Amino acid sequence: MFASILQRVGQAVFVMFCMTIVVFIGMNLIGNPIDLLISPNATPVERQRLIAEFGLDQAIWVQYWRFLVGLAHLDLGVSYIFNEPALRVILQRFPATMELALMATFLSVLIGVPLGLYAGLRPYSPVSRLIMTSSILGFSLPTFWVGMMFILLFSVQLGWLPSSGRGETVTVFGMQWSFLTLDGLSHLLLPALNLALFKASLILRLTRAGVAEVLPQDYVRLAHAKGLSARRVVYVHVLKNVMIPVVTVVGLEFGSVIAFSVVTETIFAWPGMGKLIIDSINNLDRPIIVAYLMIIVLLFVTINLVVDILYTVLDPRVQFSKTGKR
Amino acid sequence: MAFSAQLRPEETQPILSVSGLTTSFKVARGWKPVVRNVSFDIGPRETLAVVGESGSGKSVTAMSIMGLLNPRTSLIEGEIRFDGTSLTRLSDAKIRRVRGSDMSMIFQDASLNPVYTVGFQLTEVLRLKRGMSRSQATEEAVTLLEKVRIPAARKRLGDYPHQLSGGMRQRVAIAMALACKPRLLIADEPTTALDVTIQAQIIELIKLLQDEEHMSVMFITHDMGVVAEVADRTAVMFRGDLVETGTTQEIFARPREAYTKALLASIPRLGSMNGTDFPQPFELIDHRTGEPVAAAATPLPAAPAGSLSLLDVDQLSLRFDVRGGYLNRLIGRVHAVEDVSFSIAPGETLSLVGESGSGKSTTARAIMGLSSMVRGDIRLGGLVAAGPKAAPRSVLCRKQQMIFQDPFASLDPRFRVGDLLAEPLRLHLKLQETEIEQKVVALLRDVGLRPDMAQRFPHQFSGGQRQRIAIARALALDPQLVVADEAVSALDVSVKAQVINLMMEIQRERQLSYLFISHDMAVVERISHRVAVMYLGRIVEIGPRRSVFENPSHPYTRQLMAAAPVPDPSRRQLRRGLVADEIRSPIRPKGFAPALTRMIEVAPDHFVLDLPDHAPEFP
Amino acid sequence: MELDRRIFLGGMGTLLIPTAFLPASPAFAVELDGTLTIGMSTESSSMDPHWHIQTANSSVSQHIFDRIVHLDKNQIEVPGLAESWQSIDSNTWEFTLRDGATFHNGDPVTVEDLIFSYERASNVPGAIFNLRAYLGDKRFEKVGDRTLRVITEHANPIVPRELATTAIISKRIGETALPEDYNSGEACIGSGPYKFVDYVPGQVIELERNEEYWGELPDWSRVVIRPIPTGGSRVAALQSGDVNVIDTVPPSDVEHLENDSEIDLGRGTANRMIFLFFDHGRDVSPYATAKDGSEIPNPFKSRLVRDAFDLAIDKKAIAARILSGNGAPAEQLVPAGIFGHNPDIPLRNADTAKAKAMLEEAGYPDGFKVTLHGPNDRFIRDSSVMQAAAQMLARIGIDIEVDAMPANIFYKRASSGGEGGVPEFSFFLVGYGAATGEVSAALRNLIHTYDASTGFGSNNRGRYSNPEIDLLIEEGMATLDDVRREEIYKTCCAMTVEDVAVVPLYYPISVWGMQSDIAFEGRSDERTLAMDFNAAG
Amino acid sequence: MPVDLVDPFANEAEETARPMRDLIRSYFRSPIGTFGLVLMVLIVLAAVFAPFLSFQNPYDLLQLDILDGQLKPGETSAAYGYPYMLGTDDQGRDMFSAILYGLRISLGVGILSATTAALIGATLGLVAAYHGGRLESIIMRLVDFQLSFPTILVALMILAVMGKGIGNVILALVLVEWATFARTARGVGLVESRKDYIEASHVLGVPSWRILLRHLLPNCIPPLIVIATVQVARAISLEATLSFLGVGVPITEPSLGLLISNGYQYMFSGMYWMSVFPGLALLVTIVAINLVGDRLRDVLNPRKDT
Repeated sequence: MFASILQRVGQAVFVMFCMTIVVFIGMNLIGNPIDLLISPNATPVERQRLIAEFGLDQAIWVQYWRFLVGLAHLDLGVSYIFNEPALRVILQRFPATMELALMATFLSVLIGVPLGLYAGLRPYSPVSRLIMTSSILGFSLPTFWVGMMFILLFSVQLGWLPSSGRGETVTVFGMQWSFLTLDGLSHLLLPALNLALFKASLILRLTRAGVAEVLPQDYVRLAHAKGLSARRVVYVHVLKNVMIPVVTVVGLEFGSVIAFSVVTETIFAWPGMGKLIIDSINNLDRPIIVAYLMIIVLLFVTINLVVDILYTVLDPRVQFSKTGKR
Repeated sequence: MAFSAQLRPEETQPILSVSGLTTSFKVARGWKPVVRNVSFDIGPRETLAVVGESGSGKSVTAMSIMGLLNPRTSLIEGEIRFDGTSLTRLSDAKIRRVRGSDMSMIFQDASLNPVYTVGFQLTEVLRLKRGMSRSQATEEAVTLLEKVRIPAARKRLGDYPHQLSGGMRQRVAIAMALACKPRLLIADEPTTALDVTIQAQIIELIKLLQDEEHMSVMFITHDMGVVAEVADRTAVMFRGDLVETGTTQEIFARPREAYTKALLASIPRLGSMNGTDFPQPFELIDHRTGEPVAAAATPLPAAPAGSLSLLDVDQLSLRFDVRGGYLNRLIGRVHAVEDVSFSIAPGETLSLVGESGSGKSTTARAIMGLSSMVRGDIRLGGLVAAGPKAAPRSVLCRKQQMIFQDPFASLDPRFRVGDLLAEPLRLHLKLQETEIEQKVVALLRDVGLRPDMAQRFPHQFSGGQRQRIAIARALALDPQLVVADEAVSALDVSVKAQVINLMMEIQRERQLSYLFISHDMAVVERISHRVAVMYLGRIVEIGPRRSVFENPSHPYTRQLMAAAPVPDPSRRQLRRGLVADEIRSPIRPKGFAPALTRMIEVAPDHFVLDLPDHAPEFP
Repeated sequence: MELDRRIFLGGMGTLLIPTAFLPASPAFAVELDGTLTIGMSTESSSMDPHWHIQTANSSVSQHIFDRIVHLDKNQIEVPGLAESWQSIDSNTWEFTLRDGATFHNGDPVTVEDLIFSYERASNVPGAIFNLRAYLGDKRFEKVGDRTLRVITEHANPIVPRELATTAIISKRIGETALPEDYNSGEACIGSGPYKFVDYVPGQVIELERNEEYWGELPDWSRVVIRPIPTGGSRVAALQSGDVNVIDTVPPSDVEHLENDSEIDLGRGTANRMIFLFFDHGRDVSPYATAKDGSEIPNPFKSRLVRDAFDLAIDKKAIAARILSGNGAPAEQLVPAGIFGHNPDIPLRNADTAKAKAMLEEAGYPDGFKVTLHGPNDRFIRDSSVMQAAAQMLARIGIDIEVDAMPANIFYKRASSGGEGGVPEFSFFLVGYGAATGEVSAALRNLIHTYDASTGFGSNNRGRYSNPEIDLLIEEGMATLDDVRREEIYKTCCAMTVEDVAVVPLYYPISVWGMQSDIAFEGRSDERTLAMDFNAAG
Repeated sequence: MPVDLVDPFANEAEETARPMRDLIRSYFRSPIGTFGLVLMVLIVLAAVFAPFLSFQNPYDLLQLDILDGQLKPGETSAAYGYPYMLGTDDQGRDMFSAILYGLRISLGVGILSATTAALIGATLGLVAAYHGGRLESIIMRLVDFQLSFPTILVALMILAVMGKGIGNVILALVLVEWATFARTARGVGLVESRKDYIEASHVLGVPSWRILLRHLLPNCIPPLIVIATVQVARAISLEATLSFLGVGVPITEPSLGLLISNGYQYMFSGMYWMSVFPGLALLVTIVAINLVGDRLRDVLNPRKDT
């Protein structure tokens, strides 16, 4: 256990390292923020002065070294756009994204598991077929397109739900949360649903596959042979075996939910990290991009770690160290 | 058991009576019957063995009785009465009430739910079926586990299935089955997955419990030996039909049906070779006519004496690291093979016999260069066969070949049989296509297959046929040594016998040498010139078959022979008490220095391992 | 209002796509002294008024911070914190501070505050879009406690305009404040008509009316500014009454919002021009080749070719079709109303045939090949505009390819992507707008020959160079007499058009949408100010 | 020696590697699967023959006329007089033609990237499974790392760094997809290479490369095919998303995704056709492919893994 935690952290550091390098090189290939943001009336001299001020005139490795030094003091640089430490800028938007991702995950489980269970237990019923086919649909619909349609239908056409923004928020632990207010919730619903759709069908299929796999197992036959009631067999003996992989996947997918919030946030103008990163890419706001990536890496590594631990907790068969690589 | 064998079914009315049972499965079009019109009774405290080869429908019968088949895909006709009440007419809920309480079932591989503790699964039954409180249930669970002779029962409650050995799991399953004091226990191949010694223990356990609990047992198996051990009466099934029923004695002594005769004829009987020196094919009987199959059952000649050996294995040792714990460091080693030496003469068959974990297969793989060797050297007619200085494959493969256990896995499903056989020829012999074709045809003939079968794919063949194909492929480059790793274990008895005969036939014709790996003493007795018994990676006893079988000198060898079920009801021997001991694992701590092997010659060429100072390693 | 709904059966069920909408919920009636909620297309990136002087930031800071001089909706100077000003000599200006102007914390606004603000404004560390361009050439002196003297290096007629860009902050607070203190509100203390209440990045900015304001009090006691970048969402928010006002109404929505009885639109032609720029500089231009791709001398050196291009492009069609009213066809550097605009320059009608003839005359009977570069996320419908232009040029036999790229990539290449750090493109779409409402900025930075040392032609990415115009521009910039100066500038404009230095396409028209009970006339500086909106009735 | 007739297996067939015919037959047993396949074929044909099916080359500027811009479906062209059955975009580009051409690009990108990724991934995966040892652990580390990052993000980063363009999009897609193939290939590869027939061929002295190519690979194909189909769909969807976010293909070669996002700005003003029709085209395409993939999964590998 301890071993693989170390290993993970090592991995994470390595990954961050590679990524920062890539980003640095890439960013400076693309362009520099000065040309983008400078006043149209600024003189070339002024332009040069600024470039120098940002150290953008130095060789890329020099800039990188500077960055590393800053990193050593936990300083990821100041955003070119927001005039604030990159880390702070991101963390300000962190709760919003988290809230969205969590809600989405919650919804996807809420939708996926029961349907999957049903489809798995009654594989031949027409309802199950319908469920499975529509799950393919849920698979196929590109998130952004669904988002557009949601807005069109629910906000513009029916006017039931707001189409953008986060609505009223309440501050808890110094963070803004919108799911605590009705208005906020109504703002949260569409984006969350939009984000949840894909995962829901994933979980649905996973659950069904799991059920299909577990049902014929000997221990299920035994459970029947023991004369247990059908519902107990399903909800005690089958369900737990099915849920182990599902939980794992849900955990692992959480990362990708956060990532896909990039799309959803752009469409629903949800003030989270995802939208921030898109804007920052467009503005070449390097400190933000780098910081964002580092945070993401950290996030994912922790997620994977947690999931693994969870996995060992759930499934007695695996010891942690074994699951180290997956 | 003696007395229960006497009381006749008619005297008391049967617990279970099956009449005209026909079970069909749904197929593409309509229903395909897999059990046809089967009728039998089981009296109180009686043991009925239902015996048959795979596909005979014996398990389906059991499932039908328990009502465990999915009604959507299966159809049950006929009458199943349990203690007078008809099960076929009961509602699902009612059946569930009967299940587990009045009749319960154990399966081949003790099928416990991997994610719940033994305790949970045991107490679950007690709580739900016998309405006990948690504490009561726990207590009862302990007593049950003790009843099935599980040491330190209370501690086991917290264990998960994977933490127990196969034998222990099966015991737990039995305990579970006994939880509600059933009157009928259906045991579906309960020992098939287990090693002989364990199998013996489980069989004993079941017999014992039957006496204690006064229950009837329906014992489903493919192993005539087991049948002879346990059954009062026997029902023989073949391809869905009940061929023959009768008391076990009758069946064994005076089989009426051709199939039964054929079956019995093909069973290797331990000790049947006493007094002979050399391997001898089975006298087989055609299952339709009941007439002997025309085949030379004459014993094989001795290996040409004094000729220098073909294969020399000298001080072979193989170890695998076991890692784990923090920073998963090396915490120990599996001493899979420990200081093993033997040699095989041309035309000779040496059998490596032992139970799982004894290292016999590993040895074989090492000889074929399939696993990296740690120490010792292997020479094949002057060539170094394994290790860093080994001769190139292309050379070795023309001298030594191998037959694998699973005929389903050992043939590439995407190749036509012809190509499978031709591949080695094309690769290693400079031959014309025509020559290759001729050779393929010849090979097929040699193993008793029709030449036109070359066009088929493996999946179009039966297990036995595939094993023949595997043999043919092994012979393609006509090697001097063929290593047969459990080559017949996966096959049904009748087929097994035929394949064994085939192998002997080939040996006779080609002066082959076999290294025959098996866990089945009886088979080994049939086929070998010499035998080596392996345990925990060591050879504990090696010598001429006759000498080893007629006076087994190592305690383990004796244990093995004692454990091997004897397919002869009249020779049911009484066994020693039920110590629930398991085969020890060959995992040793990191620094472990194994003792040097000292072999004592107890008879000419008959050696026994002598390790007084390492008693703990052995029973 | 009549609805024309069309049922459309989509793959996933029935979708209703309207051509006109009912507002989702009845719009809240706005009342005097109520709250005004504004949906803004771009978010202010900081509350620090001297940080990145982009429209969004200026809009917000204008509420909280006064300038010494204010520009009205037509970019005309009106008194701000200074009640009056005049030029003493060609290089010296004096501003007289008004009495009674106080900061939100009660401190009076003093000359020290002004000087401090100007010094800070050009020296905010890390501020890329800073005010150095406007303040760099000035020294500030206190002469008497209500008088500020500004000394410029060269004669500079537009000092008031240039100072109008800079927000005035309190010295006492500003000296110690850190950038984040402005976002937290601590240091966000000005003398403007509104006070800082709350700022949640990406979500909301809340302001309350400064009842002690020296000027006329705005109608709204509270102002809430919400960034809603997606055009559709912004419109939806307006219609559903979530917000009372939105800026930059997407062109595609203009039409149906006009039909919406509950929504009014306000327009203002922006002091900004979107145009096509040629590569005047190089003898061989990389993206202008013969149709077979072989190298040819830079065709844009020929005035005829440039003229042909200008004539071929139907600016009216683009303005009407592509921008659907969000742009006015442009004929010169600045729209009417801006100082220096030359009303005598006509807007020519496109004439494909004539253009083709000119091209032939110029020696390109069957045209040539050129790539039109431009940003795809900077101006309204920019990539559509480029395609449309390309379409029209294709008609005169130009083999044209459109390459639109994200602004972040475009601008670097456009200004220094070529060999030796020169501008890369041969023919490209850019825009220019100056905060000082005078054509001088455009002339100085766009038309004047590029000169790194003096800073002339800083935006002259086409490297256009015409010595006569250069001289005129420099003269104009030193002329204090407005009438004379305007004459000079008008000539400059005429000359650039005559020489077809650029192909002016359109002046963006910023369109605001508001609930019909709010009154507003548009502004030409694209800013959205609560002060400009009035509660009707 | 007689053929052993006493053989209960004799008339049972095994699951693995059924001859092609059975596969095909069992595929068409599912109406939905069949429907999907037909649909897919039609779409592919439509894309291939776009130039013949569409009466306008939407990218030949001379054929466009902005006076025809923003026409409703069914309205007729002022300039040319033929009706635009799906309306036009702001450039006066016939949506129907644009969709057909967009389909080409979407499909092209999808298929190209998926196949490339499949080749790279499968090879690495199999090699890892077959070779084992350090090489395996290196490859799989890489895969784990890659998979621990959501595709969209990686693609976004790559494109942010390399700029847009079809080539880069494909590259990005390959980079995010190869790992999936590698993992699957290795999974299957491990299962297969543990089977005796691989060892058997070792014993027969079959050279490693031959074992890898002739024995291992063919037996690992089916699940890979399934993944491949699904990945094509995912690639298309991802490409659309990227284009929508503005980092995808350039406007000169608008894929369906780009058409959608171009039309998006008109959608709220009721000019739904510019966005909805490409959207539907995209949707139908992806659904069709997924239906096929789903069916293939059922047919090819019994053990269902989503």
